[in-house]
Amino acid sequence: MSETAHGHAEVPHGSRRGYLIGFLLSVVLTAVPFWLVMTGVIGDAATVAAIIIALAVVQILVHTVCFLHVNSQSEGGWTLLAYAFAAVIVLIVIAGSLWIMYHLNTNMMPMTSMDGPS
Amino acid sequence: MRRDEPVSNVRRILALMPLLLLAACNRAVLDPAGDVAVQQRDIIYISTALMLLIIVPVMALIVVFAWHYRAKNQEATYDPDFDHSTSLELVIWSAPLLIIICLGALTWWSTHLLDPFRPLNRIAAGKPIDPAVKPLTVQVVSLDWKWLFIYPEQGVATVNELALPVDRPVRFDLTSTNMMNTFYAPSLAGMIYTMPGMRSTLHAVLNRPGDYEGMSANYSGEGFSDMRFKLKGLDQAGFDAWVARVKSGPRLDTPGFLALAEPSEKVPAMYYSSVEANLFDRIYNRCVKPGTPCMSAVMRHDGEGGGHGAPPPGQKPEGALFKDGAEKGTGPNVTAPRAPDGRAPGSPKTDKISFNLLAAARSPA
Amino acid sequence: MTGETVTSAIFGRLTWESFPIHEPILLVTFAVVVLLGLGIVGAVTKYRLWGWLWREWLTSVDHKKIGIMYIVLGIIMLLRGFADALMMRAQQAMAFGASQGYLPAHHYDQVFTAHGTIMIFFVAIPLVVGLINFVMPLQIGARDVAFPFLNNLSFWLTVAGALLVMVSLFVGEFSRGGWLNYVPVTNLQNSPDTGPDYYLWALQIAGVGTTLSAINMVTTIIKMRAPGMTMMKMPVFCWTALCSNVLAIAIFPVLTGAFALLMLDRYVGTNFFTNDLGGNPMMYWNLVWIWGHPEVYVLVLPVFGIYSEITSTFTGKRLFGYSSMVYATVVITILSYLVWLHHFFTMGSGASVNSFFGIATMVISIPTGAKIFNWLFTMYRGRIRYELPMMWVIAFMLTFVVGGMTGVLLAVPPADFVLHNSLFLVAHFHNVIIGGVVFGLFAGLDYWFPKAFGFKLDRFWGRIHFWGWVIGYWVAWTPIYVVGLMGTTRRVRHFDDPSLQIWFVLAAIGALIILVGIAAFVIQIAVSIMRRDQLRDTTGDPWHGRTLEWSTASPPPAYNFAFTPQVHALDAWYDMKDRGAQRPVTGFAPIHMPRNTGAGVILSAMAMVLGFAMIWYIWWLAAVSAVALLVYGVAHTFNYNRDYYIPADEVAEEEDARSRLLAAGA
Amino acid sequence: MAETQPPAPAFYVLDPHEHHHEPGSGTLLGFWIYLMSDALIFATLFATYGVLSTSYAGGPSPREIFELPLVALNTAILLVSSITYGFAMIAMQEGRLGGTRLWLAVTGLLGMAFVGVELYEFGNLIAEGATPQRSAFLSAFFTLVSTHGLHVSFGILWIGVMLVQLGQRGLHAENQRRLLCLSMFWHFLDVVWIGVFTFVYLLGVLR
Ligand code: HEA
Ligand code: HEA
Ligand code: CUA
Ligand SMILES: [Cu+2]
Repeated sequence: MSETAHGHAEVPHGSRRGYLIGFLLSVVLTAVPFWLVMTGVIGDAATVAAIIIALAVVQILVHTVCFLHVNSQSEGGWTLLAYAFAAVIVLIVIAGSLWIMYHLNTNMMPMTSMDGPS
Repeated sequence: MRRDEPVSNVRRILALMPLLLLAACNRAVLDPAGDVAVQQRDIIYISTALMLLIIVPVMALIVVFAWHYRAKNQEATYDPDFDHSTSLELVIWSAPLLIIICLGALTWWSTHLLDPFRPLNRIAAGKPIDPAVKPLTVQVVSLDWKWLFIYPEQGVATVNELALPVDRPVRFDLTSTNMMNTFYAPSLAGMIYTMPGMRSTLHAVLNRPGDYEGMSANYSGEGFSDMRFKLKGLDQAGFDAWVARVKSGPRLDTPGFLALAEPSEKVPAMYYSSVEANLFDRIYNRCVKPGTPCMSAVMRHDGEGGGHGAPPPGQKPEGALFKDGAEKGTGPNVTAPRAPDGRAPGSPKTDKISFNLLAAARSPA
Repeated sequence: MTGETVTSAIFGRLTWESFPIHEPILLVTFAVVVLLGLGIVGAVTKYRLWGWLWREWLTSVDHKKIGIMYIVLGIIMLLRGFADALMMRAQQAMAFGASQGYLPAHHYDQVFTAHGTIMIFFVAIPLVVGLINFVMPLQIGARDVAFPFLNNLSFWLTVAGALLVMVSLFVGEFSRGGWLNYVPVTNLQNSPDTGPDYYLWALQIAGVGTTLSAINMVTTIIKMRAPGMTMMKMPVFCWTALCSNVLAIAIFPVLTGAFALLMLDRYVGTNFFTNDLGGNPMMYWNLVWIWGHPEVYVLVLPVFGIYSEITSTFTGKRLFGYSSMVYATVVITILSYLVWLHHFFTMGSGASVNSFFGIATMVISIPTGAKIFNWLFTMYRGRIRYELPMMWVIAFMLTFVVGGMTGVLLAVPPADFVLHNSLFLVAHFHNVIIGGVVFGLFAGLDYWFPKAFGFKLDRFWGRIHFWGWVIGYWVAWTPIYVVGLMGTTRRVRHFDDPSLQIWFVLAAIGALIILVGIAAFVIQIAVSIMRRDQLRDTTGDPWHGRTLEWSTASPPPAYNFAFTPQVHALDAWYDMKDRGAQRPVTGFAPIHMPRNTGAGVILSAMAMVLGFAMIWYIWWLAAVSAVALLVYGVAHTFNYNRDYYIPADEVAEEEDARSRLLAAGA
Repeated sequence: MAETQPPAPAFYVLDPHEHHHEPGSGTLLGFWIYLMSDALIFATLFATYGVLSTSYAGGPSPREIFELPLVALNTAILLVSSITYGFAMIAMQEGRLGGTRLWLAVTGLLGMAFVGVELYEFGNLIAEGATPQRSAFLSAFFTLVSTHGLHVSFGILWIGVMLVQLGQRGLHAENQRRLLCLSMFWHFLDVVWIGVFTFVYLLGVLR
């Protein structure tokens, strides 16, 4: 731990500019997916889904950098490390559960390939 | 099963003891009567042998070092700065790695080969399957707390007794009415869960005639311990005779099934001469009770985008927060004295047991 | 009619029937507990110790005292857990054929559920957390943990959970759903009783405590290391504590989430894990095992750290392959998060999923193997002193590798298809838990006891304790492996086949041998306390230790170190001794310390009342305690006055006393 | 052993001012780690929602019950509240107590508006019979969204407490630290909401 802890050098700082940039980006990144879904300009649902998921990921990153001030300097990099670790774990929990449950369900639930139409 | 390496220490005997002792007994897992279980047993042997390749030397080294470098032995080298050696580190990481690579390959191959969903490709070592023989289908339902076996081909059903013709491949379709159980006949094949609203599958074959045991391997409440069934391996003639005997029982219809599904324990074997059509499908679609929508229909509806309309199936109790007054019930202490028939008081499940209904179908045997 | 409504509005579903007034065994137990409790209360009152207890212990934010309280909690709960184990062993040794044994299903099912739950959540976790709490800050040269008040709160939340479990013994009943409270057994329609509610509330409250404690420990390790102690100069125990706590932070929220969903099912009537209306019981299994598998490494990693410290101390050598030990720990931490499906291979997820998780599981044996080899080569060319802690290390290594091997066997799906839910599995995990975690905790206890209390534990009784456990373990669990390989399944209270009985009788004898060990342990502590003057250690460094905790007095002063150590090497204290570091004896300054507070006790008591009220459907009490919890919690944040200074002359006095002791000992 | 040892360096930190640990000096990091663990609770809920998201059990489907304009409104409110919290932080950094309190209050009000709209939405759904008890999908939906809503409500309570504490003691170090934690908390809830509106509402309506 660096000895400056008692001052505020380590403290995550935000500048007015940083906040405003983050805000503007977020507005765009929120408006676009809502617009896409509510107007249905793109017919193909899969494409829309891919786009809005991508935009969500970008927006999460924007919030992380501009509002949460995560960067490689704060707390000697531990914040970033914790964030990356948590992101990996979150992904494992969600993707792993979906993967496992998908297989269990397709193997055993009614309305599988062995059972009638669709 | 005999291992002839020199036995270097007590611990190793202890480690091997289970296997050595078992060699003497003729027990299900290590001396099975079904080809699938035999292969699973072999996997146990091969994996254990592979691992002993490293476990035994490690244990020996532990003992040797622990003895040799004891403080009293002033002859032993003392080198307090020996704390790193790249070549040793390499061995340390790579020896287990090698074993795991072999074991991993074995795992990948055997898991796919012995996947319970996969139809058999042989009856026994060296006996490939005859494509003309259709596997015998047995539909298995775990109820609280007994097993129902339906033989669609023969049109009969039994409770707590499963007979199989030897050397004929069997396909089990399994489901459950309420609890999650595990269908397990150690002499036949590995286990598989039975779950409400799910249909699991197990392919197996029995190669040796005889009387075996099966059970639920997954704890499912009060009556679980005695949730066992007899597994009979019969030759074709014996099997036909058995089916004929089963034909002497009553018919299993919807009301009969609903009565059977009520919780009961230690149920003796029961025979049913015939079974209402599609009973198994309705069980696993959770629509045996007249008027309940079947899950497959509901899910098809859902798959098409859902929508209001279908009434909520099932009858679930209300959440506790919405209960007041007498609805809350009481929370008796369980170990209060039991009723003379062995049922726990205040246990709503077991209060409903109707032994009389069950008696009707008791097997004559 | 209305009378009934009024009573149920006041008392929920609590009635006279909820108490075991018909049950002689429980009534006697109850009476004994109450008498013991009254006895203790009476003694404390008589000697006017309440004030002392409250000021010095219950409200203490000193990590050392909290650590000791955790260990006391663990040992008390251990006695309950062991009583349950003996009951099961006796039942299984008796109940063959016509004999039903002495425990009806209703009771037996509660016993194994309570045994597993208590052993994991209220014995193993508190003991591990307690040791980390006591040792880790000393090892990194800190004066306390990062959040001393939170530490106290975490402890009391754990106690609240443990108390709820104990209450279920006498009021109502405990869960019968196995130690993970499996659905559908614990769905509302299958278990409308209080059992699952006791389980859920006890573990939610304790789980919050464990999560907070883990956050606290991780922050402490990151932020409070002594100057010069880089991550790669940190004692291995701290590394394992770090990884274990990181893992705890990564898994406990998932358990909390899963339990919360089950609570919603039971209280609100939602359909997460129900059989109908789209619910999916398999999802509950999935979630609890995301927690459950890493959890066993949460327990075993710090214990690996204990073995590392002990091995290097008693061989008189630096640990072989320090960095490879660290990497192995980190690798195990990450891998353990990728294997949970191996607990339900047989559920039907198919061959590809099964082989992925099977292989991922067995990969863990590579870093674990590396650890075993590192201890082995630490012994190589060492001078091994067989004090009690080192004896445990050897017993551990020999026992654990067998358990590890059976674990890897279970990770091969086709093998698991015949061994899952069998007693072989039960033997596997008792093998790794007893041979790994329990032996390690005893090793740690023998090792650090003199640090905590200033005198060593008695060796004679320690040896009996040791042999009781080691022999007892093998006699008790080898037969269980055997019956498991014969196809005998777990959680069974009655067997048909009389030829199995001999194995269960053997196993029961083994458990009795363990009982001898446990008795010797209790005697060991009593004898040591009585002979404390002979066993006294005045140096603060009775084993010729290598890490910083041995550089301060035993027991350490409240502030741990009068001057924060400056670290230059791994094994910092060994380095200091080696290079003749002099303990400063003048120039003391006031030391900034956190102030004790009763808030942890009070908040936990409120949480416990809330849990009890919810279990018994006493809605008004639940509402009152929830509001009280919130208001008190908020009010607590208005207290800014949370620290004080130990004046310089008090520090000087304490340090001078130590100087005199050292001089007298030299 | 070693004859050629370098001169012994300092083994103790003798100057107490050189290095001392304020209790709680790790607050920000500790709170950050807590947030990571909270993220895992949400991950659990998202995973559950993902698994159960098509289990309508014959009940209503997302397309029938989600009102995107309402969700868009709520998203906008939350987004604006994050920039107003940002302004509060900037005021704090510049040492302006009044500005800090003002922007905090605005943020709190926006938060209340958010919770209000959400309650309105829930009320509508329940009135239509789309209750959490109706299907697994609805159970998962209500639980996920209301867990977020509960967090927001807790944030509002915290803002209220901070307003009082700022009034009592001003912008002293301890309060600044608390405001920083609250800032992380508030923005973290934003991040979670991105997941909610994308995966629950937008993808739900798309399906
Ligand atoms: C402290 C506790 C602990 C520990 C450390 C372990 C360690 C391991 N466990 Fe165990 N396990 C449990 C506690 C533990 N387990 C519990 C409580 C359950 C059951 C819960 C329940 O169902 O109620 C369980 C269940 C369990 C199962 C589920 C079985 C089933 O339900 O059907 C499996 C399957 O893969 C498994 C595997 C392993 C493996 C591979 C390891 C590995 O980590 C072991 C690694 C160690 C070694 C292998 C030994 C040393 C290594 C060497 C000397 C190197 C060379 C060796 C080789 C190359 C093989 N365990
Ligand atoms: C920490 C975990 C732990 C420990 C130590 C033990 C120890 C023992 N356990 Fe068990 N056990 C479990 C965890 C544990 N167990 C779990 C999770 C289950 C599954 C439950 C379920 O099915 O749901 C189970 C189930 C289980 C069964 C049920 C088997 C079945 O399903 O049929 C039985 C049967 O006899 C049994 C027996 C024993 C015995 C005789 C011991 C004895 O060998 C030893 C008794 C131990 C002690 C008395 C003390 C332990 C000491 C310490 C932990 C350290 C102390 C350290 C210090 C003081 C520093 N256990
Ligand atoms: Cu480091 Cu203050
Ligand atoms: Cu596991």
